[in-house]
Amino acid sequence: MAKGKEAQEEIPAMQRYFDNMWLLLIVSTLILAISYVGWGVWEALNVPAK
Amino acid sequence: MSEEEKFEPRGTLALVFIFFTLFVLLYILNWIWLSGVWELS
Amino acid sequence: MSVVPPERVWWTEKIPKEEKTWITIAIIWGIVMFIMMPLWHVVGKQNPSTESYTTTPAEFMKEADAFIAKYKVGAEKGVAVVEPPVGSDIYMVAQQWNWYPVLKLKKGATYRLHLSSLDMLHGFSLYPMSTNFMVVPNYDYVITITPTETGDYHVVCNEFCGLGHQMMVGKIIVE
Amino acid sequence: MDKDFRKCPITGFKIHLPAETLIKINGVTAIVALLIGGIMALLVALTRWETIHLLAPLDYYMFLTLHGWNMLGFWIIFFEVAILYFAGAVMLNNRLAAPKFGWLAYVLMLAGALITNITVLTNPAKNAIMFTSYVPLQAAPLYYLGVILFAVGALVAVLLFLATLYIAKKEKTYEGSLPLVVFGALAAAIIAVGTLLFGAVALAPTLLWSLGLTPTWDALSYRIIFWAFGHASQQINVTAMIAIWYLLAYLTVGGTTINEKFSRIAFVLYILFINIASAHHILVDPGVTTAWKIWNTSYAMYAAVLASLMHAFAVPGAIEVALRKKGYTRGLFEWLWKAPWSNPAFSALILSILTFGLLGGITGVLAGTEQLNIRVHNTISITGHFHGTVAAGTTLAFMGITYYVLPLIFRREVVAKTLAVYQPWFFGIGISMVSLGMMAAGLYGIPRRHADVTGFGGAPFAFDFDPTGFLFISIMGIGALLAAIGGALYCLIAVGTLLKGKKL
Repeated sequence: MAKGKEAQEEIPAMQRYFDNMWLLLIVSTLILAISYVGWGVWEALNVPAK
Repeated sequence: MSEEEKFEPRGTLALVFIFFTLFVLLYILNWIWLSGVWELS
Repeated sequence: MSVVPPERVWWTEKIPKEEKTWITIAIIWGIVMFIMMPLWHVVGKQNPSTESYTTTPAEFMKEADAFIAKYKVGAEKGVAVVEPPVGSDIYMVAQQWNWYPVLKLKKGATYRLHLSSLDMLHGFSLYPMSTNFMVVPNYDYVITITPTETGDYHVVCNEFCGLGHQMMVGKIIVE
Repeated sequence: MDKDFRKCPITGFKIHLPAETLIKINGVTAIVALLIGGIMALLVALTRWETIHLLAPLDYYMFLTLHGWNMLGFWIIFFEVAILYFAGAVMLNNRLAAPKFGWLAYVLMLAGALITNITVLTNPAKNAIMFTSYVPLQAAPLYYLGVILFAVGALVAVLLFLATLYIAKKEKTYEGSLPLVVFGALAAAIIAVGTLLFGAVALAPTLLWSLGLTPTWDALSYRIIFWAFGHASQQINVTAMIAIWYLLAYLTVGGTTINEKFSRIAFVLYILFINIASAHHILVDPGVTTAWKIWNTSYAMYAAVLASLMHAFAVPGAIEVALRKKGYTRGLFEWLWKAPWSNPAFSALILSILTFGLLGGITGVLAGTEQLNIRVHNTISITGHFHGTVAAGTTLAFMGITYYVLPLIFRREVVAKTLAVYQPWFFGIGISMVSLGMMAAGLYGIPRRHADVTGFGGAPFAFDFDPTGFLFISIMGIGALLAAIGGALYCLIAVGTLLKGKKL
């Protein structure tokens, strides 16, 4: 479906990131692991004693 | 109306606005309901 | 088409004006909702407490029993009724399957309510206006409360805590 | 053409036969789980409907535990595995990377599902600890083993899907970027990897603990890690459902997203931010700070809500533009009135969008706001919220796609076409009443997971809830009956088609 002119056009960087499933997989899992699980469990384990 | 405008999703835009209005109303209503409980901090 | 690969370069496609309008509204709405939460901590009077301490069931029970012995004014249905002074630290203990003691509070007075469990997770749910907090064993959760209406209130357990879960009801009296 | 493939005469897709067999077996197992979970749903609903109050507490907790697992776990995830194989193999004219691993995944998941059901049914007093399985409640080791086997099986299936995408790119079965629907399925799979990993982190130690090998562990940390599995697994459902929305918009009216970039950005926002919203469950807990709560429950400043709002525009927009191009251009809504309502897949799609957005989506954002959560946490409102998202939204979307899977993959003509036209309406209206009834009842303080909200098992401080709450509970009960009819019709039509449908 590509038009003649577009065929030579370079693929934009963002599109290449979107097409990279391993990159998406790693970033997604890291955000969950750090922002939610890591930060949350760290706080739960550092509750002060009275 | 131009030929192109005929195929624009104007109906969908109207529908999502109705949805959005409901969303905002319920959001405000919930804060009002919250104000009725004991003071907590 | 959604079921075949898109054009070779799709990132540079222009987003039509209906979608732009919608996305702008959605972003603004997201920011408004985000700001509401910190804002309510400043202007609002109903915020979940974050004051909590580690404890143990034995330690918490000891503190609660001392509290009950000190301020006990009677008993209702076999459960101690406690009338603590205004502004003091008050305790409510959750265990399979009851809440104790019965608290007698003053309208408009502020108390520091200590919540913890001696066994499972429990859910503190105040009826009638549905105010809910989690009660977690080994954590002393301190919530600063100010009752705003007089009356008899009930505390239901709303986290499944074993087969007698449905029998777990406590009471708070506000005068 | 290779002997392992057939060409679909309708869509032109090259279908990998081992993949097709796996799609069929996972799909059929999903429907069996739906049937079992559905019977349990009816028993549970008739107990909560106080005018009937069918079951004694022990039976209620047993069926509630299994209703949760069979619906949220087994029905949805078996169906999603079928979708992943369809997206990765069929839609890319590709082979499934390693069908043997597909069978391994299936056997593990099936064994897990059976073990979980059997352990709870045979010893409910010990093992009916609910879907959440919160420590320090302790079940027998086999219960945790069942759950872990299921999760590991699902993880194998997801990795097989990723491997299948990898070989599709390597063997050049498609050019450039993935088709949007496959990209949506990929988003669901990516979300599933993190989810299932944390499922293992939460539940594997509980297995060791129930075997007596380790001491009990922190109830709060368990809650935090469990919800990285418990709620994030529902985000897999949301994302898979939206991929199915795009597929159904194409199959029913030929609709396609108005802008690829717009829809893909929305999927990537899901991939990045939707999972951290699991913090919605920890808003009224001790031990975590306001900053953690606000940042995570806002999905990083509502980025994932933005994504849902974008899809909520893109999918109906796709349908509208397609129908306008068919000539329904008068006014704002001619396309809507003249849409193919007699196609059950189309009505299921529209009902899915409406129920997910209006019932599940809005209430999810409300209940997930730090302060607003104080009023509804663990009340039956929360149950109402996820009966709007997953029981209504996801289930309706999966029901809709079934009407295409039956002829295209099972190659059978759908039986009882007239009944099929009404099926999504019965289910959709019924489950909406369930959802709305629960949400309203919860505002009166009626708790979820409670066997006796009228008598409290004779507790000394028993009291009466506001009767208005019970009015809404009755609406839930009537809705549950309607939804049960819709669900039973769906199972009947699907099974009837498999057994009696004309071969295509």
